[in-house]
Amino acid sequence: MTMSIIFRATPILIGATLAALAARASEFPTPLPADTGHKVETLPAKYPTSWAFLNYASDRIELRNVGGDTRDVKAQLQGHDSATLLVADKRPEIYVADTVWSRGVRGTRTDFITIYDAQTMNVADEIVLPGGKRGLMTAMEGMFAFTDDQRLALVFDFTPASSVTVVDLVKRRVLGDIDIPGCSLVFPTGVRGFSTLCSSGTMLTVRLDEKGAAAGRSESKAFNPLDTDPLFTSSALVGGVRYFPSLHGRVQPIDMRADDVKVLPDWPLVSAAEQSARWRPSGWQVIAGDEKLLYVLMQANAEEGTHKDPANEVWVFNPATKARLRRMRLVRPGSSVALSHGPAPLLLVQAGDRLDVYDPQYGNLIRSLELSRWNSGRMVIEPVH
Amino acid sequence: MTMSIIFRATPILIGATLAALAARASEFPTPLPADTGHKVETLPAKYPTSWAFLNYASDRIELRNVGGDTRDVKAQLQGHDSATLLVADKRPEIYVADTVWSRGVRGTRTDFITIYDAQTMNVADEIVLPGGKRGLMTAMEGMFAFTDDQRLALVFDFTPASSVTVVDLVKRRVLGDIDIPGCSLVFPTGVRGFSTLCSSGTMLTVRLDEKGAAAGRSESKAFNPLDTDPLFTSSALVGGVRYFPSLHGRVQPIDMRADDVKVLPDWPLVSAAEQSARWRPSGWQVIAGDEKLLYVLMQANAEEGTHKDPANEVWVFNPATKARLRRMRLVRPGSSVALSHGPAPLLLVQAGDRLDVYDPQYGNLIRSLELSRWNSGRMVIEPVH
Amino acid sequence: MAQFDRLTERALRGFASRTSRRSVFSILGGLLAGAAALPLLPVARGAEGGTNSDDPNSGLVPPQYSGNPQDPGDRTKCDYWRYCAIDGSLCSCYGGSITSCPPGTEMSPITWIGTCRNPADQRNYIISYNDCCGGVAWGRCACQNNRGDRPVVRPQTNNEITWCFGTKSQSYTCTVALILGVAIEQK
Amino acid sequence: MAQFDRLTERALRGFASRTSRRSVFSILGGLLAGAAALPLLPVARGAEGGTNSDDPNSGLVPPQYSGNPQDPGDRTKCDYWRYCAIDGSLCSCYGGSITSCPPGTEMSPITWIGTCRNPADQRNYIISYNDCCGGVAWGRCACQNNRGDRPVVRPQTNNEITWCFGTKSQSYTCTVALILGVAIEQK
Repeated sequence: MTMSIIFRATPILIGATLAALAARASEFPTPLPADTGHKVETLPAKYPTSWAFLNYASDRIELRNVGGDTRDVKAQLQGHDSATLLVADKRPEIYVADTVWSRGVRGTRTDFITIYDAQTMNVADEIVLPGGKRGLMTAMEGMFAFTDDQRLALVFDFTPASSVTVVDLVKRRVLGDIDIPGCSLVFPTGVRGFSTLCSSGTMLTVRLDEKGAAAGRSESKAFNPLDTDPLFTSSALVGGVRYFPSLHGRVQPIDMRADDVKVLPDWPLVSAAEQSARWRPSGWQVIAGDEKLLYVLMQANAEEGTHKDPANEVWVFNPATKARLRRMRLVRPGSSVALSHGPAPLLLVQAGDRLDVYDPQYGNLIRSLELSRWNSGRMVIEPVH
Repeated sequence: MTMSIIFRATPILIGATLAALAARASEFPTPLPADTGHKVETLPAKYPTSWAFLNYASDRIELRNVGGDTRDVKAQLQGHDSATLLVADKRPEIYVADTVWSRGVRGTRTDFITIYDAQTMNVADEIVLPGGKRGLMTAMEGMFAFTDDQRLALVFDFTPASSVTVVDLVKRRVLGDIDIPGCSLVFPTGVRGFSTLCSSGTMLTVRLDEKGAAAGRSESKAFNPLDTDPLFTSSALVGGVRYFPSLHGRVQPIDMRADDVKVLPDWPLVSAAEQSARWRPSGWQVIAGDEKLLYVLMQANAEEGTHKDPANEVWVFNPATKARLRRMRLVRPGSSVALSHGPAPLLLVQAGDRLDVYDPQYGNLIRSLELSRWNSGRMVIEPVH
Repeated sequence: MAQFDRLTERALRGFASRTSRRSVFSILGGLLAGAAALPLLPVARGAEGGTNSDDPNSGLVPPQYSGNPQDPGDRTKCDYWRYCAIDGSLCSCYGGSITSCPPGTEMSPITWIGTCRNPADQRNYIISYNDCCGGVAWGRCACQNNRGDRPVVRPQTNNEITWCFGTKSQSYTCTVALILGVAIEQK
Repeated sequence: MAQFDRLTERALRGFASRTSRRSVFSILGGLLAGAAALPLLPVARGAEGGTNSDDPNSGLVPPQYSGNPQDPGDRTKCDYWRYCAIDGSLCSCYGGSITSCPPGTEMSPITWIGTCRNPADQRNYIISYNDCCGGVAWGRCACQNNRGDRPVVRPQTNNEITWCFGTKSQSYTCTVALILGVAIEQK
């Protein structure tokens, strides 16, 4: 009966096969066992610092091992529109701020924060954000931020009126929103507060009370010359000071540790000679920092409109001495840069469809990971703490 | 003031430019006018028969001009999961059966039919399908069908229990569902009814009453030898008779005109010689028809597992005489085939990332359209009537 | 809801729930008796498999080997022997494995099956292709092999269906390939 | 809801609603006075534009020319002069045109603007980049040019924002490029 079916199925091949069987059967007397205990993978409670979240702006997020030659994908999180990520280290939770419509590209809009269990990647909960006002743009730093030691999250809203929605991540509910007219993006300030960059060239700082309401506001002097040499909104935090590079190659430090920010003196990343060779910061996530140093994506022969083009080099600065320590030539032009955390940091550079991993000390390429194609070509790299 | 801003912006370039200005200004004394009356495009009430809907199984649908060398894209419709299309010619409406979840890949499931206005492509209405039971699979013929002169639509459900949801497209509401245990897909039968292919090798036919309820059932004799030479579920309708090719190269005609189907004698598409050369139908949408003839995608040296691989030739048959009229060599292997309607039909063949347009008479390639990449690589072509 | 088709139920539920070799034989016997014969395929398809091997979303994932000479091949590649009848994305490329779903997804208890030949021991194994559901699917490691695939009229051997049933979400993510047992005794 | 930022409102609403050359000058003047100077760019970026010209989704769409020698270039290509500050997909590839949205979408009345140089008449034109919203976006004819783009701190000259406001859906589809007027009088 069985054989007759075989013959019906594929008559020609049988003869040959039966011969082959005789030949090989002896090598493996017992068949492979049935697979039992098939399951769903889970992740360690504490991720290795050699892992990084890759936010493919803005519809998918990938957790990837960048520290081993296995280069393996650990997990994916779904994004829909301008999805942005916060990874807690106080709680085993991951937060994704996102926007959907009930019928895909149309229907009822819902802005929401998904809370993922960091070990199972299952959805633990979600927090719906009111008003349909979450800012929709290519995923970038400043759209979604922690404050108050990760108890609160801040969501940048843009309608195009600007505001910030304050969310309690522990109680998992929205506390309210705060208008920031003419200002954009949110950066944590002090113990419980945030600062935002204003179109008047100033920084507005808002101190929050326990309930997440505005307890005080202060606006800095103007320091951001939007007409002549505006700051990128990408920044690096070193020792509580946030460093914003400018389109033409200055860096603007701002001390964010106190309730009011301190705008520190800016300094040049480029010498006069380098300036005339038009060396400028360039890319998407253009600057990164470790405990001590700044790493800036730099491009020669820059001109109007090239400020988001991939960069050829990474320049390493010591902000304490304002000295450049070294220049690193990239094996291929890169758009986003980050440093992994932990004892032996790695320099991560997104270069088109590849993520190149360099030694930040010696600048040699350690490994290169192939990425999936995506439309924006923009990425935000968030190494695991 | 204005000039000073220019200089601040890009000092270097000005000199050169002002010179250029002098040089060219004379040629075009008046500047281009401002664009007024910017608008949203609309489509003609009656589409030209040289247009075709391309269903990129299963998340997007494109309306494309295949009959002109402009090859232009006319419109897109969004799909999400296993989206399938019906284009009415009784009403200026387009119907897409689709499934979404409230949070993209998770959350509350909604099966629904979107009704588009054919001229504006705006959403005229939607009909939500109950039970979350719509069959989810690579888009194929038989998942979504008209009956009763386009008054009713039939949606194939699979949970994996099989049923059919009956929808009134004019009143825009669901009328009910009908179980079809062990059977799959829906094909219109008679004036108001449908047939479905059963795992016992038979065809079950259900006649519907005015209200869309089952008014009668009849099951044909077994004609579909699933163990030895099953029929593809892709078919072509010629003169009210539906032709299903089989994996090994027969064709099974079924007369669908009456309330009960007539299973007509099958006949071979391949000669004995061709059979031993293993010429077989192969592809996704493997067969097409015009008023008189059948066009079948064929592949040589076929073997177990190659039945969905791209085919090298299109064979043209006259079902009346069961004679093959000609063989057409494809410039590149094709997976889906269709014929445009109207006076001078075109043979459309999806071949990987291209849609090749042939003259069905002489087999010459008229033009080739580049398609967008998509994951399934499967396409259902639905030329405009 | 529509009543459950008996044959389909026995085939699907049966294959999904049991995994010992012996029981596979009995299921197989039952199916043969029930005239729903599985295609028994002497030769695995081999390298000419994956039609989407040049898929732009495939990404570069490291090779994954069993280490067991009796189970050869890279489980992230479409030509791995167990994938002879798969149509979908390989979970091995998404943080899952040949037998496990990626984090945050759910394995469907209901499945479709194929029969693949192990090139090492020349045995035919019945493979259960379980879909993982509710996660992100973007076509990485897309793989379309159709050995033993049959039209949807016989659902349990069709690989076009999204086999996400009894899961919270029916949205497809990727597919694993579990050995249920040997299809035919060799003697 | 949060109160409307005055400057932004004047810039966005102003540019969106008015289209005559004369009024553009007055708006421009107003903005300059308001210290929100538009970058006025003497030279259009030209062919080195579209960083995504090898985008796999670009598809093959026919070239679209104005037929007017004073408005040269293929409107389906990223290096067409009006696209000097665009970041998005070109509506010309989706059933729209340089000035119209594809069927089934909605044009946002609020927009961002750039200044591009017309290589034919050497004039600088203020271009309104209106997003079309609520349709299917899959990256065909993706185009990223950033001449005149500035960080989001000055929204009206930033091309990363989804400019779908006052539309039924805020889901981005593609972008058109309308001439609002000439940026500077040449004499």
